Amino acid sequence: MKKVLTGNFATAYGAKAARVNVIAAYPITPQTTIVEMLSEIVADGELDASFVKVESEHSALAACIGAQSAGSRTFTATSAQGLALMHELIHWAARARLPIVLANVNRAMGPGWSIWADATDSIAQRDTGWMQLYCENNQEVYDTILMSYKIGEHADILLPALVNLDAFFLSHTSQVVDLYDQKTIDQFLPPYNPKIKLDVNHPRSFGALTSPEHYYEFSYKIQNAQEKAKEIIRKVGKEFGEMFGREYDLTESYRCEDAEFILVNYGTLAGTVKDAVDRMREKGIAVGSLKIRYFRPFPSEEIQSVLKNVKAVGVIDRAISYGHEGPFFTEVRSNLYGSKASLYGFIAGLGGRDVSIMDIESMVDYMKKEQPSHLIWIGVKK
Amino acid sequence: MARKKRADQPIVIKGASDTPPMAASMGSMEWNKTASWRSIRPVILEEKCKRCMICWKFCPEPAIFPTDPPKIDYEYCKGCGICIVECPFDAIVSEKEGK
Amino acid sequence: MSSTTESKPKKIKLTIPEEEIMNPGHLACLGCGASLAMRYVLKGLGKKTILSIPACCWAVIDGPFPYSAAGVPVHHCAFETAAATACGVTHALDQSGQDDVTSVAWAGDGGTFDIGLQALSGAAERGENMIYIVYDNEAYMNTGIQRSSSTPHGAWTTTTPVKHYKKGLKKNIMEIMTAHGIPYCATANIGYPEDLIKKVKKAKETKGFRFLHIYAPCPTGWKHPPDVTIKISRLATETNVFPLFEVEDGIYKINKKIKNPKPVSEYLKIQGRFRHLTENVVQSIQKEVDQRWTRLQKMEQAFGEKTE
Amino acid sequence: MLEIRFHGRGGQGAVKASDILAIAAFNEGKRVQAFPFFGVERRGAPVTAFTRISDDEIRIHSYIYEPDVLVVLDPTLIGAVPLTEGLKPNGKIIINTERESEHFSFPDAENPVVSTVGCSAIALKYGLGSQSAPIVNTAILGAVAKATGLVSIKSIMDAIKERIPTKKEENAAAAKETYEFLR
Repeated sequence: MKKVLTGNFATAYGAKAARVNVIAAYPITPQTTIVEMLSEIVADGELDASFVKVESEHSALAACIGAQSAGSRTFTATSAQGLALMHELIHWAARARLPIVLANVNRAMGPGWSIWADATDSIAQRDTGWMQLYCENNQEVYDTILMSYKIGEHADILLPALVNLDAFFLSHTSQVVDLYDQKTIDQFLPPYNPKIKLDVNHPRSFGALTSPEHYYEFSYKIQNAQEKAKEIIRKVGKEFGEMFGREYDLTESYRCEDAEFILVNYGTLAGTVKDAVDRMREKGIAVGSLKIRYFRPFPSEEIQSVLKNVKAVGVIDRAISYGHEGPFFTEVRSNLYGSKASLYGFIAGLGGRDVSIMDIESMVDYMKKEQPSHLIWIGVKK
Repeated sequence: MARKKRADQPIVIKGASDTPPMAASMGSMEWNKTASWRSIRPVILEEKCKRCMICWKFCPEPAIFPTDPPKIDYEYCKGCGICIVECPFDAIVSEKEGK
Repeated sequence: MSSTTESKPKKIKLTIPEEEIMNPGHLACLGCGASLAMRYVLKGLGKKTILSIPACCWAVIDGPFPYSAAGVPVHHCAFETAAATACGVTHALDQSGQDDVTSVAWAGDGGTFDIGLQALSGAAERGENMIYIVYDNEAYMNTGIQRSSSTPHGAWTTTTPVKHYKKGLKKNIMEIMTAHGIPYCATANIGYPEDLIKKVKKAKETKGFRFLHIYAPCPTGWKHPPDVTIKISRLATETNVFPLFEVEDGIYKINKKIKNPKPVSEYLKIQGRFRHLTENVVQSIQKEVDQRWTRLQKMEQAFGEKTE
Repeated sequence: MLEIRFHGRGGQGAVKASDILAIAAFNEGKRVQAFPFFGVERRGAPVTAFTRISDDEIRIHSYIYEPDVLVVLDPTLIGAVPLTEGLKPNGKIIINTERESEHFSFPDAENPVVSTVGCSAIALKYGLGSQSAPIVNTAILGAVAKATGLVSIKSIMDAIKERIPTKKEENAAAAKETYEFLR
């Protein structure tokens, strides 16, 4: 059934469709309407779940960790400051190998107070062991939440997923979303049934003091799971396509086959870049777009195969690693080591600054005229 | 009282292949014979003991069996001496270990 | 030692449940009050219990991976999350229909009075169906004896060294928790195991958020010989330093009224952490103890069970 | 793709109007996108909202810089905000006002087609809002349907009933009346 939904409502419907058992969340702009909608869905009995209205984001994720450890499928959602407050438990959830799904509305960090789009909040969670991905539109948000449970709960993966959607550009933007039949969803995503959990019939401790003799192997296993996740993401993305008609992968390339210039991007910028690509193609410029869905695990193979023979690659980051450059740019460059492509790192749209088609055209213009550079600020007022 | 057979050996984990995904325990601490912590050894004087079981009640390990007479589990007794102090009948005495 | 079964004399009556759930081999220091507290609490709760334990001595006492001494499922959780984690466990139990299993947060005073207070208050206010137990050894013992807001006036710790011993009062956690209007709130002391277990059982039978404040000496941190742990525990109640009382649906009840309370100095003098105190300070501590005791009695008079 | 920009004041329901227009077009089989100007909405402060309508998938996630249609819920905004900025040549402007369209001139815009309708009075007639703050967001959508031909009045009325929680019929009737008012 198709509905016009904001990204936040698509998120809530995604959690509902995944039949989560326990939701623990705390309101924060611009995530708030997710928790409002879920409260309604639970209160109306449309979803048989416990909604724990905790007193902080920290407790939100802690409650999810407790519930998931005891065998529940859990969901939470937050944004920026809330995600930062969760940080300690972000690590915890991954090391405890709990396939929690967290929807993060990408928002800039204060001060000054900002409620607008910026991916620096989620990038800061890079090294936690979570799968981390960015959505382009509301349909993808809904689909991704469903797939994230399936991928995370796979016996070889057991990792949580941070599903990111841009503040306002998705959270508060209404778009058409195809909501699927629950019976088919249930076939795709069976109930969560972990092999080991808190169980009075099999008393175990979880997360005990771990000496250097063992900690290292746990870290090794998380990395293995991340590597393996690439394969499972592709597999589940295909299966999803077969069942629901929309296929997903770690990346998505658009008009890249014969492109001289490729713009690498993520989040809602992907859509705008595609429109810009079409416009530039009409003018005879051979441009393509490579959208990166997964930041972790990072799709090295795809990056290499799509980009290695291109004349110039520009990476658009709506985030910055201060003292260095755009975080996606760093990743792309390291994966293109030895390639002859000229590399350009663009910073754009921080703190919700709009990135227009004209801005994107100006990037390709820059790549045509200027020497490669790792840090080019688009639209900064100097 | 019925006691299950206690683990004598620590669990051996070879490496990643037999490590669970997360730090989930695989056995109790009973392999850890804390007798080695002991510098004094409580000894129950059977003739003085009135079987009140206060020693058993206050043992933090627990390393005293509530039998007739109560019996100290010297594999685990750390020698804290609570039983010696708490015995109302002075029926537990302290001996130096390793003499 | 042999694993044989020995006969128990028929005439002997045990005053607390015989079944041991906690296993020996654990890593508590000699004479540890916290290990006794766990032993008693599990006797009261039984095996159908899931513990959420944040950073505290028990994070170590239970044993390192791949071991666990508790004998029930233990969920080690982040320092400030005992209440939130246990509340998550509660909801999962609820969702899977396991209503005979008790979810318990088991935290030290640091994780309760200090860093975990927000999550504790939140869970209490929401009325989560769980038991929160603080075993109180009055400082951060696991990190090596630093003051917490539970450290009493006069005490030495490594962050309140002798000349700068703790000056303020111990935070009154029971008043904070009773102010939440929760159905059951009680103090207990490892020196009185029968009373302690009775309260644990009462908490288990009560629905909603329940709070137990258990006094648990630390020989290492309090600088006393390990063999006097129980003696000190009893003195704490006999001097009114740690009165035993419970608040059930707002009704106060003092469980042990000491006819002639011993002077606080008797309690202080056997602990190295108070050794430096001058007579003047001891007197002011006595005054504070008396004031709190009077206040508690007045609470009982005002909000106790009506006798007529 | 057609791009519509709504201008109103906080409390008048411009954001809701952009949403309802999108729903109406969606119900006619179009692809749509609706979003507010991302800010902190405060009663009385100028508010902007956007609707995109297309036969193809809408991929862009950026503000509307060159709208085809402007919808002005409050005539006092004219001159107060750069209303016609980027308006396409021959773009349409629909204004809630009792005055005739000849009364308005937009020197910055190229051949704008201006339509006016007194939505406030119509809204009040149907009990929508108060004398000092009539709620005109639903009423003006009838005029938008007529002036632009983007969607049918029936779709507008259905979308209003779908999206407005109370006084569904009154809101729909107000839209119908502005639709019929415009020629």
